[in-house]
Amino acid sequence: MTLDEVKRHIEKHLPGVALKPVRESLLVENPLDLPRVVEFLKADGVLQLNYLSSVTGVDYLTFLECVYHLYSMENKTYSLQLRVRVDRENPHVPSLVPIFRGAEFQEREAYDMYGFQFDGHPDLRRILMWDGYVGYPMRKDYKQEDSEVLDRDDIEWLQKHGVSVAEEHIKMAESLQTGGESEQPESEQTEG
Amino acid sequence: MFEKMRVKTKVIDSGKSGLDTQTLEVNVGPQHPSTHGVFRMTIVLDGEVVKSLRPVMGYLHRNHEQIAENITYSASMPYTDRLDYFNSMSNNQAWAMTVEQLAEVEIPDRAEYIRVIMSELTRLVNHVSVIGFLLNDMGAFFTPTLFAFREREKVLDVFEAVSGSRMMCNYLRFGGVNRDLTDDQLGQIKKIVADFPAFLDEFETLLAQNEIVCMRCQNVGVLPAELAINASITGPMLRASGVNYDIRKVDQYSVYDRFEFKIPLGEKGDVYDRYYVRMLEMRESLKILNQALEQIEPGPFMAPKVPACLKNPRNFKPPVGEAYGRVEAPKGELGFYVVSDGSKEPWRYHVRAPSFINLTVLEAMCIGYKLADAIVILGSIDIVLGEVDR
Amino acid sequence: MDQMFVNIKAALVGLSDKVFPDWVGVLVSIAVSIVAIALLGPLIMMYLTLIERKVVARMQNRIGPNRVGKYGLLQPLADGVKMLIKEDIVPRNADKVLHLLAPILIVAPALLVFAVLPFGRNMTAVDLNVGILFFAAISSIGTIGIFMAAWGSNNKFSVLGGMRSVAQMISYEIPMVMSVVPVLLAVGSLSTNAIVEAQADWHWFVFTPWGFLGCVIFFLCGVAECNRSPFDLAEAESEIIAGFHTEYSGMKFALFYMAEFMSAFTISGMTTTLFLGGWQGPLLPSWLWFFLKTYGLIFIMLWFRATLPRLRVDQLMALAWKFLLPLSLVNIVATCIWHFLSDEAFFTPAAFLVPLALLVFSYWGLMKLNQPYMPEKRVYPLVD
Amino acid sequence: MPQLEFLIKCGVYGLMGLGIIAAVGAVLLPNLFHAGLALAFVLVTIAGIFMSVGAEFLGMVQILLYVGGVMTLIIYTIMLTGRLGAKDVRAQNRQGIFAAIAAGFFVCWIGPLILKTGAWPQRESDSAPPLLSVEDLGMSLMTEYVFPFEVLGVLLFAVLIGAIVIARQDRPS
Repeated sequence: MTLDEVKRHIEKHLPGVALKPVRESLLVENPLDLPRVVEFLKADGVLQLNYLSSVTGVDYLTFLECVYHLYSMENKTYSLQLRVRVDRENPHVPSLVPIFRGAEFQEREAYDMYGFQFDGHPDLRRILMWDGYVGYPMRKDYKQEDSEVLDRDDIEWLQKHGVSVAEEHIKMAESLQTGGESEQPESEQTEG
Repeated sequence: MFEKMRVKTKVIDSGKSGLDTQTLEVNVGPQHPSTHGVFRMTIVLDGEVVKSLRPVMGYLHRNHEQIAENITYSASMPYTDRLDYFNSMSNNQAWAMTVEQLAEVEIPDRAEYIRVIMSELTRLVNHVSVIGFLLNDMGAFFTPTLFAFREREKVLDVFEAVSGSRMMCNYLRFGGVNRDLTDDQLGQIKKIVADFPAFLDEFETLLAQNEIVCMRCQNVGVLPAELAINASITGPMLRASGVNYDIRKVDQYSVYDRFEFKIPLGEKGDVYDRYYVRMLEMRESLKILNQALEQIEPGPFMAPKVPACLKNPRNFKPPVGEAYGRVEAPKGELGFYVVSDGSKEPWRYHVRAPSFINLTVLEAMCIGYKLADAIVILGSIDIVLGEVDR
Repeated sequence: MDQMFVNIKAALVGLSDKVFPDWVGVLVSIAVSIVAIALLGPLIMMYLTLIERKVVARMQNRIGPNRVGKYGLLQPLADGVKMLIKEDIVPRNADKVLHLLAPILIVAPALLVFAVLPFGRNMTAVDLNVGILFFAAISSIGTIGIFMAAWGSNNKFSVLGGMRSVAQMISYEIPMVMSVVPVLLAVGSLSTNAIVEAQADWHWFVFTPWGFLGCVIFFLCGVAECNRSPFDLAEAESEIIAGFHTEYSGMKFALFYMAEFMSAFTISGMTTTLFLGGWQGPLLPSWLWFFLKTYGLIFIMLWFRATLPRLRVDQLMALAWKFLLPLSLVNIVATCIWHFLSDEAFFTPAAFLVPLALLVFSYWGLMKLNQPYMPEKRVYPLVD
Repeated sequence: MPQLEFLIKCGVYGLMGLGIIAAVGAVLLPNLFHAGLALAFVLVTIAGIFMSVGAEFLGMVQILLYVGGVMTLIIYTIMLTGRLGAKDVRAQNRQGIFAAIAAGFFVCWIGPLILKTGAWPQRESDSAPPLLSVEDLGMSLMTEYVFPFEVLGVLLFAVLIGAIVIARQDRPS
């Protein structure tokens, strides 16, 4: 079955679902349709795409994309790549965990790295970064907060060894130290 | 005074079984001898029985994916070694395959054979060590591990000879391999392959029918096939649950279609099946190795017709597009998803790590078993934290 | 040769008698015994660690320690020095008193038991007429020490280990004592010396059916009592890190090791005394025979350690209560039958065969009743 | 040898003193775990006193039985009162008055008996055979005191069955 045939097959059985071929994959135009499509593909007698291999996000600067790789364990010849596109500011995607448990950790990772909000995920927490971490490190506009900042310990060490440190570095170190501690719980509420 | 006492009795009677039992929350890890690295399980115990288990990871997280997005394609190759640091060769293979798919590079036969030989040797190394570690988790005092490591060392010697490094091989290149195998090295591999069955027999006699091993492993940590499929479990763990899915057979990537080999399937999906399926997989790997060593012919080990983009690896710019390449790594499906924007660095680089996703079912397998079983079940999943945390 | 050590002691006492009043002689005699045991215990422990490391290393295709001294013979000294100069860490929330007392309370009983071990002819430090009872009673005190260590560390792994250890020790204590009863029935005395004397002329109890079974049960329970593999659940490294001694370091940690190795020695020594004829044996000096037999048993313990995985808690308990305990009770009956059939002679066919039949039958019956786990034979299909 | 007698006497009185201190500790220590250990220590000192008057068998049995017993007691106190991971298991002496009254009655009953007994030691000399050998003990258990012995046996048997029944109820179905 070619990609076009698959597209027609899905659209025949699921009226109202808009699909668009992108490269070798199908883009589900409305993210809310995703669980219906995946459920259909899983149960479908021909395709039987019952194995969700990979879930991941991509940041295209203007929008975020979630990419799903589906394979079949019964009918080994088929595979399908699905994708959904969401707004960067409000990246809500329905979770696939009720259909595929294998999505659990991968969706958590995508949330952790890109900030996707998977609605319906039973336990959407950060998985690789620590609790209370602010920001999504894999987004292209992510700035490492300390890439140009000296640590307080570094400054102390430098001063002890007779190196003069600019006033702004000391200030930044101070603000980082205190700001990080006081802001953390607040920002977690708004972000998480 | 009596008021208080009555309240106290009431509390004691409130449990379901008539007894008020305390639960104990234990953090197994991140510093623990049996979590195979810095991995943590938050286990709630009732006596010794696991009531709930929450895997906590990320202690070894170095944002491998972001690092790769900021360096060239070929510079990622040594980083992939560090994913599953037991199996650098198959990690290399997955990454090389993905990029070759993206840039549409043809690989000469000899290079494919070398890759297959290397990744099957890797499988041997991984499976013997994991069985050794499993026994360690069960409480054997390092004897099986050291027996396994004796064989592992021989294979690592080969790796050292061909790539210069025992574990972080960085041997494969886009379009082929770094260096050709000499006849000496082929002979060395042939000797290992010829000696390995005897070792496997010995290992099996020592373990397979050992009463304590069987008591600890059989019917412990059962993973039903439906759950395994649903939770995207791959590799020996999936096959131990009786699901016939091996990417070497399904995708027939590389030159795997030229070899005669079978896929062993488990019966119940318990720890014992996961152990024994690995034993049988090693025997199948030996079959592949024997055939590959017979079929390998002299020839170029790098693609002769190099596409323009591959001429200078440092300036390697694949065409705009994306690719998802996957191989049957010893731990399961290792996939790389790469999106190229035509520049030197990948726009998106994602690793689908088998150890990471296989951990999904850890809690489901452990609940109701004892603490000691949870450790053994974790050992039977076969995780490497370099890959889980990336 | 045989009485070498006894003569040395007599000479020392004689020396003091010449100089001091006679009551000092009694004190000197006591002091000599105490010093001998207090030195012997740690010495045995130190070299047991070396033996263990060497033997296990050989079983694992390794060489073992060979850098300090010839064949690594000075390794224990180096280890000792290392332990002494290590930092002693006490967790902040630990119960300091218990944390400090526990290692002492564990080592003391292990050393005390040496007092009733007959190391050779006339070489028992204290020939108590309740020697066996002394052994059983004192070795059970160690449990308190273990639980103190577990509780005092204020660590959940330690508490788990302590709980396991107490449950295990209390369970294995019973079949252990029960498996000694046949020997007491046969000898009619609780004194360790009398038990060895009764096994003169190759009349080792291990050659009788009940003695053999008792020996196996006693030794297994002993291995469990001193927390050694495959019954080392209390300090199961892969599960609960180091169990009750997780939070110990330096010399305190070494004391736990000392206790473990010394009780491994006493268990082997007691098995030798009770069933293997103690110091009885031809040609060689008696004390050499004792050490030979004891180290033979210790070798078996090391062999266990190098080859067997650990049992699980429930399996461990099932073994003690459902199997060893009933079997040791039947063993007492078998001994009574042996006693009445044998008519003072050690070997008579009837006295040999009837208890043997009883024991084999009850073993078979217990296996039937318990239905112990039998390895399942599995078929693994090879598919394309 | 009077000097040795004196030394032994010192030792025994020291043992008694320690025993009394530990007994007071067992009652008064706020931490139940410490109290339990003090109790175990009391029992060991009592065993020591038994041994010093030649009743080795009794002393050993005392240790053998009570050490295990006290251990079980301690574990039960911890499991029933404290949390497993918590450091403190506080004693609550809510029934102090009743306990004091009961102890008073006990002292009134046993005090005269103690006063009636002569000075220590009762034994003539070290060389004399023990007052009661293990054989005698066994014999009297099997003849004179066979009825109480059997009753105890039946009682323990009942306790065992009871324990099994309680443990069984835990399981579903």
